[in-house]
Amino acid sequence: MPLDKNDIAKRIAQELQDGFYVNLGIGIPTLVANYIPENLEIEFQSENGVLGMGPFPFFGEEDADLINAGKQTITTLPGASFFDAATSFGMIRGKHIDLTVLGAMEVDHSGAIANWKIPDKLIKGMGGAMDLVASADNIMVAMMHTDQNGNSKLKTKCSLPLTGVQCVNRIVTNLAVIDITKNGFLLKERAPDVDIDQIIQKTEGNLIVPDYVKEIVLN
Amino acid sequence: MPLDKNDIAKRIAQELQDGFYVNLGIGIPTLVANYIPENLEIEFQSENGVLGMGPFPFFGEEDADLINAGKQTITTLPGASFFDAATSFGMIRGKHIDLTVLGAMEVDHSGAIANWKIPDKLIKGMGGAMDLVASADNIMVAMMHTDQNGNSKLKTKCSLPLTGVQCVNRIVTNLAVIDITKNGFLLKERAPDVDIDQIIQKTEGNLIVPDYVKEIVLN
Amino acid sequence: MITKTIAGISNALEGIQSGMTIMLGGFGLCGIPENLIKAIADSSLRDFTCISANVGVDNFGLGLLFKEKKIKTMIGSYVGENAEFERQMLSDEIEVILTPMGTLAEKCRAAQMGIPAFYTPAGYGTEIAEGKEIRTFNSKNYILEEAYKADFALIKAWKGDYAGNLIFRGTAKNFNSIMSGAAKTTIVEVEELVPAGSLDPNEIHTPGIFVDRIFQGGYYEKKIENLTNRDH
Amino acid sequence: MITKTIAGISNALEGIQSGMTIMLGGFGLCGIPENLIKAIADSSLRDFTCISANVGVDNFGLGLLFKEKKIKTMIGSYVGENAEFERQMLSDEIEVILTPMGTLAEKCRAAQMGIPAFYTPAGYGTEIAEGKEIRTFNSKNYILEEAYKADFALIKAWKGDYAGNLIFRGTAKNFNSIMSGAAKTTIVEVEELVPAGSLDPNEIHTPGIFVDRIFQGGYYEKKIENLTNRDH
Repeated sequence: MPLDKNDIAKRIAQELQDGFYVNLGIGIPTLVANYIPENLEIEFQSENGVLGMGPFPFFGEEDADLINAGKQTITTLPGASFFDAATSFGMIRGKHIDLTVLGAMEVDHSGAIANWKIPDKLIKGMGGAMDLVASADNIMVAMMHTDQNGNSKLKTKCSLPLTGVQCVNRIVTNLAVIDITKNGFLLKERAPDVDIDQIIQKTEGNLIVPDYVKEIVLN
Repeated sequence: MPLDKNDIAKRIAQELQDGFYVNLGIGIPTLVANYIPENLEIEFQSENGVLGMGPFPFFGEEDADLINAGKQTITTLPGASFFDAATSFGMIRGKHIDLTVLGAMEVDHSGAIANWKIPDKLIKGMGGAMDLVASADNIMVAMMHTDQNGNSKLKTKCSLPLTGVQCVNRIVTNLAVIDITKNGFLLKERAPDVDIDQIIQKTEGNLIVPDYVKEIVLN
Repeated sequence: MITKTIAGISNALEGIQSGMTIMLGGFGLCGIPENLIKAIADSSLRDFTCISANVGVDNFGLGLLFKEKKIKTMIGSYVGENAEFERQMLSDEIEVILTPMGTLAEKCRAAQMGIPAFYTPAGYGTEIAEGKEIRTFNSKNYILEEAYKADFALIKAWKGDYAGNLIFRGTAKNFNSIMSGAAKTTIVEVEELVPAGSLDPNEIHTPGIFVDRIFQGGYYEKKIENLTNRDH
Repeated sequence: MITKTIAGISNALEGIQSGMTIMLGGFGLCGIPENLIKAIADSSLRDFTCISANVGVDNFGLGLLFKEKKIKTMIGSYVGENAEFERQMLSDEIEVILTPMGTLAEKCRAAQMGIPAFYTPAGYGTEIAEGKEIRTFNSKNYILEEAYKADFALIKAWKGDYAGNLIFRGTAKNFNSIMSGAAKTTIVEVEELVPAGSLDPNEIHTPGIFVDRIFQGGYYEKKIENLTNRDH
């Protein structure tokens, strides 16, 4: 059974390590915050200028001066801090963030990612995504394996305008966990009961399939 | 009669304008703070990270966390702020400081200044002086006209390692007020009762002397 | 102490002319100079080049300037929340220059701090890098980016004093502190204006030297763009 | 919350090895990491490259490291207050690299913020510019300067919390805030260490993400280098 969006977030959450500072992009990545393993010390950064984000506020407790990069109202946890955008992106550029999770329109063999523009159709802007992917050592993509038309979002070569090159390390989709290697995509894990042939069929480009591919285990 | 050091500071203080942010170097420049014309709003910056410096503290009121760039204990005035050294030099580099007053070992025809090093003899370091002279539009030098051996500190060309080039606008010495022009030194004012011939004789290089040279007036 | 106070919004816009380049602090609707934006929207001024991270929503924030067609060129980073802006962009009524948000932030900070140019990795290998110098430091590729040049910066702070010292609140600091002093003239509106000496010099986020004019805004709506609550 | 506290000075120096490059916050004797400096002076470690604005005085601050001949290369800006340092410099016992102070500050900040290099006007036309790239922006000449690379940063703050958030006091902020996170590992000593949540997130000068280890210093002398009073 393929993963749903919350399952993808749960699987990504398994990548968290104690003491990680994490930046979560808009969409599926945001859900990762709901599945932090207990006993791990994790802090979430938002690039508009906050470290130590907590859950959304209860109704009536929202504050117009407290938002995340998705413009959602937030709260902060003990140990939080506020700062300007230059400092915020300094944290990102200076590799102080341990894990960045982003959504994507396309990811390719070389680790390039496209997630900010569809020429003549959709121009939302790159926001902080270009800074994040160019800077962080540990970039993970959380996305559906295929687009609405069933086409693979994993590509031999991205067709859309790029957000960054040689940056993605790992992709978690509804079907699989796939690493970027110098020989292309490497299948690491498959969703429970999802057939490897189905993954191969829905993946454009070279997918390296080891002899044994473990099943994704969700808690 | 030539000016003394306090007189030089008094003359420099006449250059202050309402609303000026001022950075004063070590030595004679520091004395300028004692002669601010009444009714002028002036703020003093020190490059170690304070704006709005006040007078030295009374005995017993000094604070080890409150010093100026000369490591002297200071106080602050209402409206003061503290900041890090990158911000402090950002103020300087970003031309937010309206007037910089520095001491000098040598100043030459082209507006070059040397004030940080005598090879094999004295190496104190440039501190903030290179940032100040390279950045500010309005650089004034306060110094004695000649060195301890009676040699002119105004030069055709600086012989000591430079602090900056084409930066000094005006020099106030114990003998005269001299501007830097593209043709060399221009005598603007002479100390009371000091003979123009004496100034010419004690100044190396081309000193342009207008028909009328007014006398420095101190309050 | 150097006083930066002005009487209010009526004097605030002095010197702003059509066609100028204007930086605006804020992120979406958070920490935006509401009163200054409204005053410009109501004025006869037009054809601005605006530098701002986002573009507001249809009827608030920078959106008011798009609605009144005040903006000729928009330099920003994320523009996904404003239908009127999108319409003007797709119909080529406005020129849009998109910049990675961290690069935008650093270009403001560079202008403020007198750094003419710097290298950043953001956008290497993408269309953002086209026509720009690429350079390798420690085996990594970077793009040369230059400081912005702007005529006015419009800033919103929480508290300010007569000397122009500013304190921001929460995530409303965002681009406000780094745009202060990044333009030839910086105009700040605050929710609360206090006498100099009322603020602890240790708690000041932006020293008054980066500010040219300061006034207390008449009214703050402080709209929320994306209200998100959790269940009890 | 991510905890950065360590038991104390005994654990603080873990990983520091002879020959490493170390940044030290402080300006003269103001805001220096007293306890860390003493611990290094008392250790068997040596041959450091030190990056610091000043060099302390003969018997305090960085002076303690010169006295114990711990420093092989000194990267600094103003070195005029330390006779032992001057003796070692003039007799070529140590290598000294002098840098304009604003450039030194910005090179720290660049390392902290992931900017590999930037342009600055300081030192153009002087021996500081020798061998460096010169470039003209808007008819003014600038020098290319690169970010520092350091192994450890030794920092002193006034207050800190368990999450590593720092607050400085007065002019003791100086190079401390911009060296935090500018080295591979940042060690901070504070006068007062408080639980996370005790500090107002709006008043934090340096977020804990820039800090790796934090502890409360055992004792602070806070010597004054140049006591200057006025008459009553």
